[in-house]
Amino acid sequence: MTTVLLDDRGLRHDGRRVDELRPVKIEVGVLKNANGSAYIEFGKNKIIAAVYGPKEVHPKHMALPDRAVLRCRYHMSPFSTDTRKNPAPSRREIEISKVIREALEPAVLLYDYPRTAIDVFLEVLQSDGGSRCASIAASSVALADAGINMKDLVCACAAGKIADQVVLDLDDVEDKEGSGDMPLAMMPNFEQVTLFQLDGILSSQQFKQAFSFALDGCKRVYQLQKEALMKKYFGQGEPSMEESE
Amino acid sequence: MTTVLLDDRGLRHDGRRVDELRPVKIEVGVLKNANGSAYIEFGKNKIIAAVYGPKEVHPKHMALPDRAVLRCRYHMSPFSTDTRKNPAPSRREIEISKVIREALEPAVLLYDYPRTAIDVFLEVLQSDGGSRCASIAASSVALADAGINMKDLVCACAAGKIADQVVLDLDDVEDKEGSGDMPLAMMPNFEQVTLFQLDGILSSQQFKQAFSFALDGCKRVYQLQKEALMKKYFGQGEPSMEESE
Amino acid sequence: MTTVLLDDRGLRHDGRRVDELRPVKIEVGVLKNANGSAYIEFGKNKIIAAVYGPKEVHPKHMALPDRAVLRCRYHMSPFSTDTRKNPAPSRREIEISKVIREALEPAVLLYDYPRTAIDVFLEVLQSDGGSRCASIAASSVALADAGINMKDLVCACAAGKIADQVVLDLDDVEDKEGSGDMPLAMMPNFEQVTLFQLDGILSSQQFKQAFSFALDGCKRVYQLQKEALMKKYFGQGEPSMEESE
Amino acid sequence: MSAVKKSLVVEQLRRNQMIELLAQGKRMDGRGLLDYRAIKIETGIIPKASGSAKVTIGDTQVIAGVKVETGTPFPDTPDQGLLIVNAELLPLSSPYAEPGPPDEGVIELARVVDRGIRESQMIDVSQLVIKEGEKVYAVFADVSILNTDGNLFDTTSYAVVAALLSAKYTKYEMVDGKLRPTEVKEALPLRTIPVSVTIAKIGDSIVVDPTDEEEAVMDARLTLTTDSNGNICAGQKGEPGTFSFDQMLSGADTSRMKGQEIRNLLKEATGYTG
Amino acid sequence: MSAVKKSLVVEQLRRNQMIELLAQGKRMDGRGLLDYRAIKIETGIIPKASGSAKVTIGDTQVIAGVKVETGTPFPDTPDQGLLIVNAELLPLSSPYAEPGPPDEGVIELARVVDRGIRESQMIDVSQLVIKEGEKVYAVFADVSILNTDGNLFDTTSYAVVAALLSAKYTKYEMVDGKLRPTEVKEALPLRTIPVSVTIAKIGDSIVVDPTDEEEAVMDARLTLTTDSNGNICAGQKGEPGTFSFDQMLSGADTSRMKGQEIRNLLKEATGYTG
Amino acid sequence: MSAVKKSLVVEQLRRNQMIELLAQGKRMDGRGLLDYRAIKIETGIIPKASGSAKVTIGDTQVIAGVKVETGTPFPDTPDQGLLIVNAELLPLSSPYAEPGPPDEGVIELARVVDRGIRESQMIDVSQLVIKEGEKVYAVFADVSILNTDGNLFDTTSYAVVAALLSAKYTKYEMVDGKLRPTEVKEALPLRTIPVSVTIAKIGDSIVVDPTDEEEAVMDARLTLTTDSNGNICAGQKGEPGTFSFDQMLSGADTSRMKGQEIRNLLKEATGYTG
Repeated sequence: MTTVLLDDRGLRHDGRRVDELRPVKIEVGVLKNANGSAYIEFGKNKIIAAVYGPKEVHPKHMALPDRAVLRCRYHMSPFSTDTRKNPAPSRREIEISKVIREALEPAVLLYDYPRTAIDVFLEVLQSDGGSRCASIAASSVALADAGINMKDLVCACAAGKIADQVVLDLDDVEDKEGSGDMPLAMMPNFEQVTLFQLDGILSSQQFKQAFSFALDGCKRVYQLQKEALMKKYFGQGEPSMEESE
Repeated sequence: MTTVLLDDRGLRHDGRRVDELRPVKIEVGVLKNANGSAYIEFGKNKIIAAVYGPKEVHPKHMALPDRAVLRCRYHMSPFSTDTRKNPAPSRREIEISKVIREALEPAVLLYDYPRTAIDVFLEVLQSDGGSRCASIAASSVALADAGINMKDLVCACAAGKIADQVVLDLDDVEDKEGSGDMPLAMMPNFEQVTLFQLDGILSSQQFKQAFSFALDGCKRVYQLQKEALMKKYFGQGEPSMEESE
Repeated sequence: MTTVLLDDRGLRHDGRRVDELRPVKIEVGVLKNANGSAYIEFGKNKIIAAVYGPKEVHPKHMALPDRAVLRCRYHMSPFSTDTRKNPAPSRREIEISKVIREALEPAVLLYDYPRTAIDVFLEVLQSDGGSRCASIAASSVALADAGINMKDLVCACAAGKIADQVVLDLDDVEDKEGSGDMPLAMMPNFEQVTLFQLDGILSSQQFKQAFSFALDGCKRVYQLQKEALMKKYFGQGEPSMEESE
Repeated sequence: MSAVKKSLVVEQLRRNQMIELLAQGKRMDGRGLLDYRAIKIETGIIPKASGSAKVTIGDTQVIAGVKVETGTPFPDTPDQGLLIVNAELLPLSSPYAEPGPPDEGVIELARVVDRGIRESQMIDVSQLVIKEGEKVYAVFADVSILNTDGNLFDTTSYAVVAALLSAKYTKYEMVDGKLRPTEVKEALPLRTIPVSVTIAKIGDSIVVDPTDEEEAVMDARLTLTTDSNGNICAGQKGEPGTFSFDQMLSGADTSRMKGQEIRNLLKEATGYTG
Repeated sequence: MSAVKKSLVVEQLRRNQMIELLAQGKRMDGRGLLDYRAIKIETGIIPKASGSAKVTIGDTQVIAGVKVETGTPFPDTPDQGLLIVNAELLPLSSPYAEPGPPDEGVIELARVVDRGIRESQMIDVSQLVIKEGEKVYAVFADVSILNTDGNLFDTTSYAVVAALLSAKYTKYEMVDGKLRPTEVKEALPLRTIPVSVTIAKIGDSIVVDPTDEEEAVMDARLTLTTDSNGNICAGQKGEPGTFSFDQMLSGADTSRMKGQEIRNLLKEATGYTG
Repeated sequence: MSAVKKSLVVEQLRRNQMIELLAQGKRMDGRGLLDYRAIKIETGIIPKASGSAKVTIGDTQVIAGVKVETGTPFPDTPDQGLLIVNAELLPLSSPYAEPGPPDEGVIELARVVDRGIRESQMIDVSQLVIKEGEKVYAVFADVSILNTDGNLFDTTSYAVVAALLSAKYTKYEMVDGKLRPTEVKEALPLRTIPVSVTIAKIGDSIVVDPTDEEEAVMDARLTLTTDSNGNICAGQKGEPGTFSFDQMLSGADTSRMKGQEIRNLLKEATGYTG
């Protein structure tokens, strides 16, 4: 039984058009103890981001004299995946923690907080395709919620390839049965790429198209990030984590 | 082949009455290098307790300015169980180490030894039901042997349930085939419970009875602890570890 | 299919006589970053030794006030063995690291370098019988290349037993199918044994003969070590790591 | 596992203040001594899991997810399915939680929650056998602790129980010696609802459902679990303080009484009527 | 993973000096911005391995060894052989490398090299099956890094690719349900030659094949892998700097161009003509 | 692994004093240079184990327990049972022992004891096969070190040997491809009694059975194991000192001589007459 990834009307297995984002929901300030936090649903992804800091560094010799140390931990709950995941961090989680940190770092004004640490913790409660992009989007909002100085939000979205067609924002099914995934993060007001990864074969033309799709997706995520922050700080409505369906 | 846990005469599989303790033997001062030590045989349990301290704390920041840190390690030798036990500490051993430490701590005058550590090491050479109670009894004697100030000895004994009957001091067979085990430790001169755990279904009435049985067992163990210390410090006889059978 | 370890002409499975060494090749200074390095081919063994130091000790409390700390790590690349080796250090590698360190230590003038560390790293790229002896020979040359003061080179060679006959320098086949292996290291100008191990049953007579064979092998390895150092410091020829076959 | 960092002097002052207040039957947050904070139970929040629940008690937030997979039975219980309870104190839950393997406090927590469920015989593991001695169902209950404000033992326990009560799992069949999933989804074979009740002793007072602030100064902790029939089926005393004999026995009464109230909340939230 | 220890002031001075030079199109070692250092590829240096290669780029030295063993396929890909890439930064490679399990930098390195090979579909894993669902070939590519002077990503990648191109493995057959080695030795079923090209951004300049000194001051790193047809098949941006959109797109052109040159070196060194 | 913490000055003074005394043929505790302390061997002290022994040499106390279980043979030795020797320096044994995985000293200890037994061919592992290539007996010899006062190598070795000499294990049979225990209990198939003898070099003197105090200042250690026929079957030099050629050869004579004495003690204690 194979999934029809793209039907004759140009629609994807979940009814989306090639350049359409999955439903995204962002809530700000969902955890009491953290200095800042955000909850994101990005398709079936359900992810919490929490920020602690700026705070003292332990052990002390890890502190930097002129700026803050940004640390990041991306972790999946054992129940987040189709088959139970071992709770110990996998090599994949370690790599993703690293690239997320490097994606956020250009936007954070680390020199405003010398000799401190800023910790970004990500917990994937339910995973779907694109969890690293969703994590970056949530982290960025959580950093803002923690009042950390930033020169821009970092927004993120992947493009990919299914049925030899470049599309926006792969879900789990498309990631698995498709033939390419290209997560991208950027600072929208500086037009700078802060995360880029690619798996899968793209021709020169497809690469350019995927790049353009991903930038476009990033911009839409950016709007949603801003709206979530506005709602918390200027709007109404209580944060909750209920299933959006 | 099922064991008859309680026969028509009210006797248990090893011939004991419901409120009867297994044979207990305690020897004080069995290890040369330790500051205090004790060896206990409690049924088929064979356990050595050793105390090192009060001593310097490493690393230093773990020290407490106003009192000693009490540390405890309960460990089973690989040959102590029916099937060989992996020598790495199991989650069970980590939990038991914690509850034994918390059972001993109320009796130890930690404020007499600021900025130091007191280590209690327990090695189960052969295990039987009730090894944590036997360990507490031995630890308490070893602490006394090390000359550590205490406001009371801590004595310990379990009650349990077999064949829907509350009984004292389960052995391995009864623990496995019975339906409840309730280890208890207390300070006899203060009538305070310092350890309590329960596995298995007890009615309100059974709970009270088990509690009363366990207290009674504790008091008998307390007598044996005192006798062992008397023998070492005021009596005669050389410590040995030979099989008592 | 069993290998004929010793044929009627007294020749071994690879054509060597009982007292014959495998081909040995030593090159000095093969790594750019290390303070000293050497590459050895000893039969099919291919081993790199690198020396870093004298250098600061971390953590500081591990430093010795009056002399250097010598540290040693013997490690096998996963592709070095017939079946892929797990890259994590095995108990065998930990023991060999220890005996190699103890074999080198008597020759190094550690008191010339108080409060420092000298690290010897060994990487077995391809393993054959006698890798610890080859490692010692290479380490000793790498220490000299690093300019570390030594009172002698340490040379090493094993004797062993095949087909009830004492022979020099077992290779992998002989180590596996033979019945005894006795690695030996010594300081040739002091006639002192610095490493000795023995596996396998030797009669009193065989033990003496093996000992004498091994000493003789050591002396030949010593010549090769000296030649390699001479070539680097007084001769010509560029270091390379090509297969010598 | 405490989210309130202990400072010697401050701790002592706070403790004295609290003991004084408790002697008057009052708590810092206005609750009665035997009152729980608001308990919120939501199920089905992780659709990928066989069962899931988020439980909030005050500001303590916990998510439990249950996965039912297939596995090999233990050699000494070839006719029983497996239950594995695991908890993780996520570093995002408090400024004092650290990444890394669970420490002794979290190990104790997971084991106490596990025993409450196991010893109550909540799950009829004999019904979780596909082929005796070879293949059984393995019920993994994993807990992610999201925010800590005291009483992790009860919060975690209720989350696991609610996730189990609401779980549906895929049945497998053996075909030619190989496991094959079927279309059938079933509820777990359940027999009772174990409910833990945790009391803390602070000075001479006994309170239920301690906050982080109360745990920071408490002398001792007692968790007792009762089943639907009011039997006590698991217990654990913790922390280096003591309980008098009377406190132990009246603790048992408290656990039965409060347990029944909370059992009703669990039934309501999960729709479980068994 | 850098062999140049960073000192705040020195780092800043060196960085300024380097940026100035690069603005004039020059590098510290005299290379052009898009020139690689000398690349040396030797194969067959570990006869005990199924395939092996030593690759030297400047002073960076890496050995890859390939072992082809038999194993069990993953449950979700019963019809595919296995590829496992592992790298170790040996403590002898630099004064800053430490013994112990790989850190995040080495894990990233191994995973990026792995993806370059996997995603290019270099190895036809469907041909590495002995018995579907039961026994397949497992291709282990292990890398020992001997000396570091920058650009470990490319050096490691070329070493693994060259080792795979030159590998011969023993065929097994199933006899009465048991695996038995045969006398046949075969090359791996290969389809393309993936080549990674790594560029570094330093200030506003882009260079390929950064040295350790350049990596110590670079803002960001981009590794793009192309296949024999010039398609891009894997990519990874690293380090906490950024690339402009144009830099990304022209990076793709660079990787195609330089990739083709290096692919020819790999063919020459291994004799692979496929 | 030493129970005497080394202080630079004190160590030097003690060493000088000891060397002086040894030059007169005397030791701190009055023994002759080639005398062992009192050796006490007790067997059967852990009835749950297949075999067990407690050995005391001076104040060094060690317990060895042997468990004979069933397992899978190594692929390259399908016709041999398994022997696994493991030692743990318990933290209760000395103020300097730390909990945690064994350090290099304890690993060396366990491996040297293992080799003494393995290389002497004490156990005829070819008789420990239940079904070739599938099921064999696995002999686990675990050692818990209870108190240290030097010469752990010999104490541990004698404890393992005595436990093996006195062990009885349950025979298994294969019924319908499954293992089933029988009622039969048998002694292990033994062929010889390996005995290790450890000598220490202090200054120019050679002593056997060093105490902790002597080990703290010794230059080098040599352990040689002989079998019942007086052959040398295993050896290990340790510590960063050296032995002269003559010392090595006369060490071999010492090990044969003392080994025979101790072999008689082992026979007496275990009743083994083979």
